[in-house]
Amino acid sequence: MALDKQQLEEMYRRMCRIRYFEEAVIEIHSSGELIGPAHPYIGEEAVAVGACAALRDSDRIAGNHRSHGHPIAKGGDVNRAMAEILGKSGGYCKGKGGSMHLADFSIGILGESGIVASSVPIATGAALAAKLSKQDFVSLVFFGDGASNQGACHESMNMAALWDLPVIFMCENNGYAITTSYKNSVSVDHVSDRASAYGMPGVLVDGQDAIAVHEATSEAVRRARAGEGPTLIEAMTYRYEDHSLGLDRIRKSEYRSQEEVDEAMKRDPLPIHREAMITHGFATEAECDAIEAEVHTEIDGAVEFARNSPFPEPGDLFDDMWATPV
Amino acid sequence: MALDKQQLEEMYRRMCRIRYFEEAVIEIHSSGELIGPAHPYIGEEAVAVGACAALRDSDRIAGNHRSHGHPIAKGGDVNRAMAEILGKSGGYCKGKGGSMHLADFSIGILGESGIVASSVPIATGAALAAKLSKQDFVSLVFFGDGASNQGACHESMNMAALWDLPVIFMCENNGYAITTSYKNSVSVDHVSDRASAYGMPGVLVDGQDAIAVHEATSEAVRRARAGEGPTLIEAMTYRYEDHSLGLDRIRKSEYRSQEEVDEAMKRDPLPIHREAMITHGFATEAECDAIEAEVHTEIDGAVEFARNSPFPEPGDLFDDMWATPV
Amino acid sequence: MPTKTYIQAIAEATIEEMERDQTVFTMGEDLRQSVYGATAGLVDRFGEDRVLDTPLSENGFFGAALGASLCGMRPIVETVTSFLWVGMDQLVSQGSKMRYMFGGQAELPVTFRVRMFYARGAAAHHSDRNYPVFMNTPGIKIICPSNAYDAKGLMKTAVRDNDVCLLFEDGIAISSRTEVPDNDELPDGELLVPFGVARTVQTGSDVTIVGIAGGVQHAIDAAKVLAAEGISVEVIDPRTLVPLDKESILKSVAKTGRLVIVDPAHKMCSAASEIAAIVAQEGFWDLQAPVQVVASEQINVPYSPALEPLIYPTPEKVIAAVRVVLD
Amino acid sequence: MPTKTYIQAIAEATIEEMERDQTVFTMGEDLRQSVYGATAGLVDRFGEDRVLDTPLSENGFFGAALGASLCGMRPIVETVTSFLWVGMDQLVSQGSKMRYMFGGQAELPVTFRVRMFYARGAAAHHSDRNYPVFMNTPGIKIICPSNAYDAKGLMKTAVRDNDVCLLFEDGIAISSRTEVPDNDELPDGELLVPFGVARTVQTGSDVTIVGIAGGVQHAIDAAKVLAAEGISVEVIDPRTLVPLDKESILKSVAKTGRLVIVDPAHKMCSAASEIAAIVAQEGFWDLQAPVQVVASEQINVPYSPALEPLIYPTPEKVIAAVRVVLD
Ligand SMILES: Cc1ncc(C[n+]2csc(CCOP(=O)(O)OP(=O)(O)O)c2C)c(N)n1
Ligand SMILES: Cc1ncc(C[n+]2csc(CCOP(=O)(O)OP(=O)(O)O)c2C)c(N)n1
Ligand SMILES: [Mg+2]
Ligand SMILES: [Mg+2]
Repeated sequence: MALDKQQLEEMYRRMCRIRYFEEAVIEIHSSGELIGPAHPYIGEEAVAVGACAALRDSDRIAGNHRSHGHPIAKGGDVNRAMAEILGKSGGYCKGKGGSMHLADFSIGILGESGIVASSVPIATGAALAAKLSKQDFVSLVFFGDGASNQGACHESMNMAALWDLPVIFMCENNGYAITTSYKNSVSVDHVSDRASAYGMPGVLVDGQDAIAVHEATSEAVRRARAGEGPTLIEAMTYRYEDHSLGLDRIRKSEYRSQEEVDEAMKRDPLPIHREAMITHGFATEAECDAIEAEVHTEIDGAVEFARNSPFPEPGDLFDDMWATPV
Repeated sequence: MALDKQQLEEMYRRMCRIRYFEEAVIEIHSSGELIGPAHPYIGEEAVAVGACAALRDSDRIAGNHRSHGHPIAKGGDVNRAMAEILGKSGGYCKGKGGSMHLADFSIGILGESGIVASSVPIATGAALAAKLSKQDFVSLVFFGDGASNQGACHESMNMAALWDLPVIFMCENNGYAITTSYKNSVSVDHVSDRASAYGMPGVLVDGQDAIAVHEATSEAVRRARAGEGPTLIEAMTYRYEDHSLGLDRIRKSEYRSQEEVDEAMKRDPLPIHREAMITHGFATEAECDAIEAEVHTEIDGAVEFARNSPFPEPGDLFDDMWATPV
Repeated sequence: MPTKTYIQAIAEATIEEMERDQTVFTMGEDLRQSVYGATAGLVDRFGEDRVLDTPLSENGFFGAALGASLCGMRPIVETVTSFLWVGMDQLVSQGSKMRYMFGGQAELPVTFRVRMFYARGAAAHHSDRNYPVFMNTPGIKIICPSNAYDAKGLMKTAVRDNDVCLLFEDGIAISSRTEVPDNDELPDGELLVPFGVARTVQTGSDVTIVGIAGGVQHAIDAAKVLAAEGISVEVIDPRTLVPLDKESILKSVAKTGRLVIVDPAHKMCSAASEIAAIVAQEGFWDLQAPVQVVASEQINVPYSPALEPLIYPTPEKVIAAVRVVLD
Repeated sequence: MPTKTYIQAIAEATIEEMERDQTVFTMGEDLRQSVYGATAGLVDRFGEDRVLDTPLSENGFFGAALGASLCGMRPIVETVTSFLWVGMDQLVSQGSKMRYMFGGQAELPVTFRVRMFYARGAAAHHSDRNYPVFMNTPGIKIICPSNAYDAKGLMKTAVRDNDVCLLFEDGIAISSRTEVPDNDELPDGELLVPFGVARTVQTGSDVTIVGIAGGVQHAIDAAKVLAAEGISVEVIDPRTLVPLDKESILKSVAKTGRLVIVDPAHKMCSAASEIAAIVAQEGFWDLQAPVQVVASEQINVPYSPALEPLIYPTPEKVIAAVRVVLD
């Protein structure tokens, strides 16, 4: 295994961080403290964490509306993330972005984006910058199975392949775009089958297995850094919760059967990773328990931080609009 | 051969019609009578004619900025086409559309379109109408190698494949988008290679051979009518003239070598078709000459018709803007 | 008369038009599960062929709707203001231009139902109020119902219209209720509201307030407060922006001499700007005071509940504007 | 002082900025062959890496330019007004919003050079004058040079600005010549024109004409004719629409009491409408006559040379409007 104990534990820590963070968000939402939409990443943690474990701080990522897992996986600060979701001044975007727009440029998080597929060209452009300026970073973009049908993906993949850009297209195939099965929206069996249309490798990976995702991403990152161009990875995963908090109209069982959900939940990425670590002797039960406990404390702290952070002032309203004001 | 004498001759007639029509347009342009852009189809006649020979009047086509060949191939009236190009009231669009927007809805010509790739979704929608209303027509859209990189193509092909729509995607690969070689804009060897990304057949055909194009299109039309869904055809062809009349800045030899042009011009679709007819005993030299002479007269007539057609009146300006005026 | 919510009114209009005309069908994302609430039960009633769930491809399926409309179908497309940007090329280059460009050959009976989310913490990517953009691109009819009655009546008119219609469903009005007659209460057996005819919500003599979409309710609320002070407000709801019933606005200004316009869009080049410009040109001699525009601040929509409400028009801002014109 | 064409000015600005700053590069369609005339010789001078020919994918490469700008590059993107619709999502959803949405973290130093073809028989698909659309979507700076001097100076400012700039290159002005100093004639060694500062093209006392882009020349031509009749016209060119120097306009109206605005965009929700609305609000008491807007007819652009010229502003229309306000 390419990963050592410390890395595997850090991956587990980040997966737990995402899981508990999302659980906290759901709780906060149900209390009415959070009004806007928020899209839980629960069930998909291994994708973001496996992918980001293959990246450096200087590498860039961009994401989408299902937006809490990616930045946390990249090493984002849960305090500032939670504060942002509550619209507080201590948040990543000073409360201006909210759940769908977390960003931390200082560690390469170029931002989550609410318009489906709209960050795919952005990430491609980041890779273009790396190439043109000969900076040694790669760029990775998370997008869904639904997003893969947008023209923006086609255009980006074609450009990236033409120009051998150091970008990884990471499709999180969780089976659905809101209520629409990917089988009814993608005209081939797999999104990764489309890679051949661009002349880049297409890799299908078990998105519930962080180690497998890490491995696939590492190879893509190696290619990218070596100037060999982009890779399309499709990680098969599953969303455990409803599409979005606040979209009560869509109960999960109406467009996907309870059996399907139950079946999918048997392959929970957290226990899978935990067991892999223990089985291969990288960590003990106690060490895993300790991580979980630590992260619980951390997330409690994040909620407290967020709650204590003040709302932005009316006087802040016009700030951050322009580099040189109009 | 699936085609009979009458069909083959009609194909030749239409190819000549396009060729001479374009020659007349070039002449008119050089005289200063025509100010707007116009994109000659010379060298590519076999594509439109081969394709349209496989269609019925009730079938729909849509096209692009290289816009005179498609409607003429579908059976359009050269008088009204030429009048349109001169901005006259007797034109197809009463002078409101001009060169890039010829249309004749009465024989299924849903219009040429100046925004590259923008008629691909339109043609897909026509096919959707056929399916939903159980009307027995198919839809065929002409687009270039450059256009194939637009997201609109990706989205349309995916929808068409998902829904088994009766549409034929006819890519006219003439090697260039203005000055950009398709090798520098399409990241795989062939546009038709991308068909597999949608689960539809991808067919590569010699676009200088009208009979070959007819054959490929006929099979695609058969599939479409049988409810078997769309087909992507890539016809390899070559543009003999500059990209556009009026774009004097781009002389053909600056982005493509004279040798390449000369080589390509050896496979002129008109003599290829003429010889095929004669070789296979479908027509005599004299018959072919007669067709050519007839069409020359026809085009002279079209120029005269267009010149004699009055310009629209200022009072016509606001007509045709709304179905129910605002 | 029964009261109905705006969204119920839209749903009723959809069902009635689909029943009346077999060529009407709906397409969009997640319609079968009625994600945005207006298409519940449609698939059971009309079958999957008439309730199409599309892939996430706005440019593609907007264009497909336009193409289908050229061939005899009458699509109703559901989408959201912010997703119009994605499908902008088909909307503008094809939807707004084909008819004229082809010398009148193209009929384009497509209705885009465009949910306009704002003021609910959806942040900058999901809070666009972009109808003014389409006012500058001739060829599209723009419908902005402020209440359930108009929503139903205008929607039915839109579906029968042969031009491309964008019907903006105001997100803050969407659950509001108004009286909407059942068909059997109506002399013609159905509710149709014509385009280009403003509604005078209330008559008054001191000042005219023109409200657009959700702005109408702010106008009404402001008028109530002002009435208590003896200020008589005339409230006008243009209902459609293209066509725009400028005569009704000019007539009202001729009477009151004062004009406030309430528009949830961003202020620059808003519908309010256009109306102000029209009155500055054609109603100038009637004006006794500067026109006042109450529109959204010229910045993106912030997420925070502490900031977002500050950018939109409110009854308080409308009242303040009225005080300026009466000063 | 040497005279240069508008397009030469753009080319000079491009070369100077690329020489000055290694992070500046150009991207777009067919730049290496200079299809639109402003990028001739660039590839020989700067190499293929800094003069990127893109595939036909406006949404994709607009977004790529934005993404590159987030990582330290300063792209200059060449395109055409009508192709902005295709890349609209990246422009609006990302370009205009990222900075605010991310609480100021994003720097977006991208300049879009947008050729605005019109009045040359290019028909509806290639004749858009769509800057007003972007005035309604806050977050983008909008630059409308009317002449070569401003084109060069504003373009250089745009390349150095850290906000997304759309520079509209007016198609009817593109071959016009004006005096543009060479750098060695300038005290600072280069020509920079600031944003948000209108130019008073000529002073006058009877009427103010605000011209936008190609409309400035119509204003000047009209003013000449009117001068012969003893009518003194002040001509103002805002040069940038975002930021808009409304103070200069209001000051001029305070002096003349009369305002005509000339805008090649479609009239509804045009830049002219916005300026008219501003003056109706903030300059009302100075106005001695109705504002007059001379903009394009609210229809699509017809192809025919017999029709197309009828829809745009002309000096004659401007003169007629001046007569109305002086009546
Ligand atoms: C352009 C656009 N269209 C529609 C939406 C509404 N929407 C938000 S998320 C979503 C589904 C996205 O599906 P997918 O890409 O598979 O991501 P997932 O939610 O499954 O993670 C839709 C349709 C949107 N935000 N943007
Ligand atoms: C969206 C868009 N971008 C750019 C252009 C400018 N343009 C006109 S034709 C053309 C090249 C098209 O190439 P291709 O699709 O291969 O067709 P061809 O001209 O070779 O027939 C370009 C870039 C346009 N009309 N529309
Ligand atoms: Mg999904
Ligand atoms: Mg080509």
